[in-house]
Amino acid sequence: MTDDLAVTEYVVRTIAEESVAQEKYFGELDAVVGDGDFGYSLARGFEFVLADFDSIDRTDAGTFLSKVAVMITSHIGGTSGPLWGTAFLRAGGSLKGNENITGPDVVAALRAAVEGIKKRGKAELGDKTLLDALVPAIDALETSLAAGDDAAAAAQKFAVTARSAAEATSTLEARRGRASYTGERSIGSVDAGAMGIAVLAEKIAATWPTG
Amino acid sequence: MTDDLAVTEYVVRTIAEESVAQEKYFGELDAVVGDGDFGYSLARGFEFVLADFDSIDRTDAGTFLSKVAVMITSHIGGTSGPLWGTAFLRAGGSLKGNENITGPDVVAALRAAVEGIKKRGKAELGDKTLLDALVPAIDALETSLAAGDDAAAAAQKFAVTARSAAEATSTLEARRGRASYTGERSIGSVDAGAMGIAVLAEKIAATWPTG
Amino acid sequence: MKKFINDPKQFVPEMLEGIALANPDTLRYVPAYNLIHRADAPNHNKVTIIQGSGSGHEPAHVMTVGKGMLDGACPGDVFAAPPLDFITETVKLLASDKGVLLLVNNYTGDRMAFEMAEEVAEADGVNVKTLFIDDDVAVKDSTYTVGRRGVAGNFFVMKAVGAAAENGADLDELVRIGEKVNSVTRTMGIALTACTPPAKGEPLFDLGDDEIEIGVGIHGEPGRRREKWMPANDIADVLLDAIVPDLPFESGDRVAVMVNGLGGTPISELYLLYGIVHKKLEALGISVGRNYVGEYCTSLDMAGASLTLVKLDEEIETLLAAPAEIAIRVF
Amino acid sequence: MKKFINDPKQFVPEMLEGIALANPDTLRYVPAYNLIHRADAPNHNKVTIIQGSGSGHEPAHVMTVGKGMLDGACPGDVFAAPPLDFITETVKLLASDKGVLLLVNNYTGDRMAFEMAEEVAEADGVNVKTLFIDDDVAVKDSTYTVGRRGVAGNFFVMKAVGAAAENGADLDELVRIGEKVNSVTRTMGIALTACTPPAKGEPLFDLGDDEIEIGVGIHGEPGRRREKWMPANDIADVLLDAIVPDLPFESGDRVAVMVNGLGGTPISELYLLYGIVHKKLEALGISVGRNYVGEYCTSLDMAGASLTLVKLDEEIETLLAAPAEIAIRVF
Ligand SMILES: Nc1ncnc2c1ncn2[C@@H]1O[C@H](COP(=O)(O)OP(=O)(O)O)[C@@H](O)[C@H]1O
Ligand SMILES: Nc1ncnc2c1ncn2[C@@H]1O[C@H](COP(=O)(O)OP(=O)(O)O)[C@@H](O)[C@H]1O
Ligand SMILES: [Mg+2]
Ligand SMILES: [Mg+2]
Ligand SMILES: [Mg+2]
Ligand SMILES: [Mg+2]
Repeated sequence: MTDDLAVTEYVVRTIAEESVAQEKYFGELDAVVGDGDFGYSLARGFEFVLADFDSIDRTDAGTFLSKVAVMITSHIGGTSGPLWGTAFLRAGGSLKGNENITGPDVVAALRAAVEGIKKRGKAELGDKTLLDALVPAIDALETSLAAGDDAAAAAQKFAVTARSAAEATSTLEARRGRASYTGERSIGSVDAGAMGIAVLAEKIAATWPTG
Repeated sequence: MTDDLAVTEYVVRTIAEESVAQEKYFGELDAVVGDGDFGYSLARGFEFVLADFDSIDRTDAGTFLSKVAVMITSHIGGTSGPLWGTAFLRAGGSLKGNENITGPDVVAALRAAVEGIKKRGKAELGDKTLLDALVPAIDALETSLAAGDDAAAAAQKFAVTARSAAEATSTLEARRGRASYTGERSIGSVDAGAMGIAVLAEKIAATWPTG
Repeated sequence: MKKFINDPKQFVPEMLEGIALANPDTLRYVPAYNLIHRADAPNHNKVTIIQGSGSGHEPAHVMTVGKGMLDGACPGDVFAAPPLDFITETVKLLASDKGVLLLVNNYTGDRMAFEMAEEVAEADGVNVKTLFIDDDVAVKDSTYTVGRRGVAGNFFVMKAVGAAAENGADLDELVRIGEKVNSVTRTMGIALTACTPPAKGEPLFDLGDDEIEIGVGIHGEPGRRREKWMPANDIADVLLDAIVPDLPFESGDRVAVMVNGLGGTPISELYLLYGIVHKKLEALGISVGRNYVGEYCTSLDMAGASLTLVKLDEEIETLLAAPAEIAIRVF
Repeated sequence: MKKFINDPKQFVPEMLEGIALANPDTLRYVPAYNLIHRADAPNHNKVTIIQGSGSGHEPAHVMTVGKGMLDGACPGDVFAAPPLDFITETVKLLASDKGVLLLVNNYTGDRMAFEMAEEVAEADGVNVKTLFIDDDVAVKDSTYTVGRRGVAGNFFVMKAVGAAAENGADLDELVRIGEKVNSVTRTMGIALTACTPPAKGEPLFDLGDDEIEIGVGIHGEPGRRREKWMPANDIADVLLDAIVPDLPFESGDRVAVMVNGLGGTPISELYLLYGIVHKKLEALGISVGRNYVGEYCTSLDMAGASLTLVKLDEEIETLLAAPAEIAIRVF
């Protein structure tokens, strides 16, 4: 067991617990121009992750994430299953075998996740998806780490940027996902996935284990 | 054409026009513990009577009523079609060939109608049906005529009694018709058919042709 | 009121026209009497079977006209028994040499209209018999009351006599079969919402957001009692507790089960309810020989369902299993 | 929310169990993958046909499993594409030597899950092809957008490839047929009310008492625009004006017409709408070769309807007319 693994476990557990806790809110976000099941899908899927949490292979952080990815694709349906599963899988692949994860490694893993999501969902920045919160947040994380911030501070920057970027999605017209069917009517409300990223990031930052 | 016929025409036309005018109200009365179509049934049926009004056989008042009866049974469905049709048929039969209709003749015709309704509907007084307004109103009419009242005054007595008797049906439990399925829950609201009789009688009395 | 409708007064005729246009080879429509009948009726090798009743219960009965079921249906307006004329003219038009069987759900208006029509038809020399269906256990049955209502269980009577008529059974035999099926059929219904008759334009009664009506009829008449919403498991208990002891249905019995939607409840929920009922019956030692899940006899757009049990014997089961060709294939 | 339901999380499994209990001779249920499959699958003399999609569209697709239609359906939860595992395990279990055809309604989640599953299955050596259905004219189609949705028109693709597979057609032939049917199928839907997903417990969107949503999808996604309620005649115009010019359908064409209920609309209204559409098509010189009126692909309890036209040729018409045996008989 490494420190890296402990942090990874913390992040995954927090994402899972917060997804379950925010089921209703995430569902409401998705109901505005989507079909209202974003919260339900994440919550049901991450319940499985939590139920089996202790038995997940912990060889290293990368392996751990890859196993979580399989649990997600197996148990989360809808658009979120393949997207989030791909993201975890790519991040895990990027870190696999790495026993000494550095700040740039984390950034690289997150960028690998983004590439996976883009490829899987054929989405670009500005299409009003979770990418529009995730990508600027990763940029902020990178800048913060490069500036010498510690992990807790960097996580905080990530969260703050994710929140403002998620809120900014309300001005965008959806071009991917179910919300895109409503065309211009999607303008004026935030993207559920993007706001999901922000809420999860805030929880991660707020309860970051210090010491 | 006799005076009797003119009066009969007046009564039938008033019933028909008022039934059309009260469609919504009669429907609401029936919706409380019935199925809400009492107003619709009467209105649709009497629309046919009004449409063909001028071509109805006017040999005498009895014939006129019998023809109206056939129009009612042909065009009014539900419980009201057979009941009202039978009532008009029996009243017509009672008066047929009578060229000089007296007060007692009218009472006899109405009592014949009541017998028809009772037989057709297997209902008794107190079962919370239109009989509970009609029968006491006929009694009042008979008393009034016997006391020497003129037709307009007798019609007024009929209407007043029909109204109070109809209102009194709210204390009864329905034992016939659709309302009876609700058992005790029918107590507390008036019977739609009984109130229908009262409303029609009031209109007849209020616009009674004087002179 | 939001419906697919033009004018409430044209609701029934326009629906009937749609049925006729959708089934040009097999059905005929006579607008004057709201009549939908088999293109090949009357068929003098079989008894003619006619069912009336009000509209608003579709697919009952206009969409169950066809080989193996009804020869004709002449509904009244929404929830109103047909006027006498509709019935007498329908009988005249469709009467077969082997006679006419009239199937009537036991409601006051329907009873009266069909009894009058039977008299008229007999006077015209038609060999006609009338069979009243009264499967609804929600209503107390005594000589003091109007008796039980005919509800979704009418399907089984229609199906059985329809099949027997196709086999050439005579009128008396059809009456025997119909009465027998009716005597072993029991139904109980529950409404989750009120229905909205087109002519009224608003719900027939007020039902709270968390209330249900137990023992409801198929015309939106209020039922036995109002309760708070409860899970499907408990609803299944309410329905079975009313139905099972009534006949009674007993361990060892083989039954047909119908979970009938009242018009606004999706098929997913009906199958969910069916699964629960099936298992509860099994636990009682009652085996399901045939099942029917879907809409058979509705109350316009009412959300709700009824449960029907039919005690099977070989004769009934064979008749229920016989083929039939109707606009809606529900079995 | 008033539904026949116990626990929202058990809504889909309990419904699937009901289907299985109702069809013990013909269907099997595998709870781990929400899978309903033919009791005789895999049949190595025919290609296996599987359709996924979310739940909440019943009878699509779990109730259309059977001879002549699907070999299996493995839906996700309500309105959610099935997780990857469901599909890969279903393919493993049902794969035939002649291959597997996956039918997918064109939605992002479904596309992704089935594309991933196709990769996995191919890696396992299964001969698998995927066919995307996108019949919804309400959605603008361009490379810039996610493309049209698959809605009620999926029935015709399912039915045609189902019949062809039963006749022994190989996988490539099925893909050809499916693509052809999809290419001549157009659908447009209208919602009168929002639907209530069990897990949400309240309507998915607010629609005023006098408002309707035009161009709605089958997941309660808002549609093209919101308008005031209008008579059925005008609704028929809105639907036809969107569909007819799109293919286009032209005078002299012979079509199949489907008036599909979205779950909360009674069959009476659907036939009323059908009658209007039939006459308007006739007026355009378009003749109706086959018609389908009822519920084929729903949005839970949503009141509303969709209209589908399919341009017929002899090949398609023959395949549509072929027999099929499914839990719900809808054709
Ligand atoms: N093609 C895509 N690429 C990336 N993200 C997407 C895409 N489509 C949808 N999303 C994201 O997924 C979220 C919706 O997830 P979910 O509710 O599970 O999907 P569904 O539409 O299948 O119900 C959206 O808010 C958006 O952030
Ligand atoms: N058996 C009966 N005998 C006499 N009157 C009856 C009987 N049944 C019902 N009625 C009267 O008919 C009225 C309802 O008429 P209507 O709405 O046309 O009947 P339905 O119940 O068929 O909808 C009742 O309010 C009652 O006054
Ligand atoms: Mg969603
Ligand atoms: Mg009534
Ligand atoms: Mg009525
Ligand atoms: Mg979804």
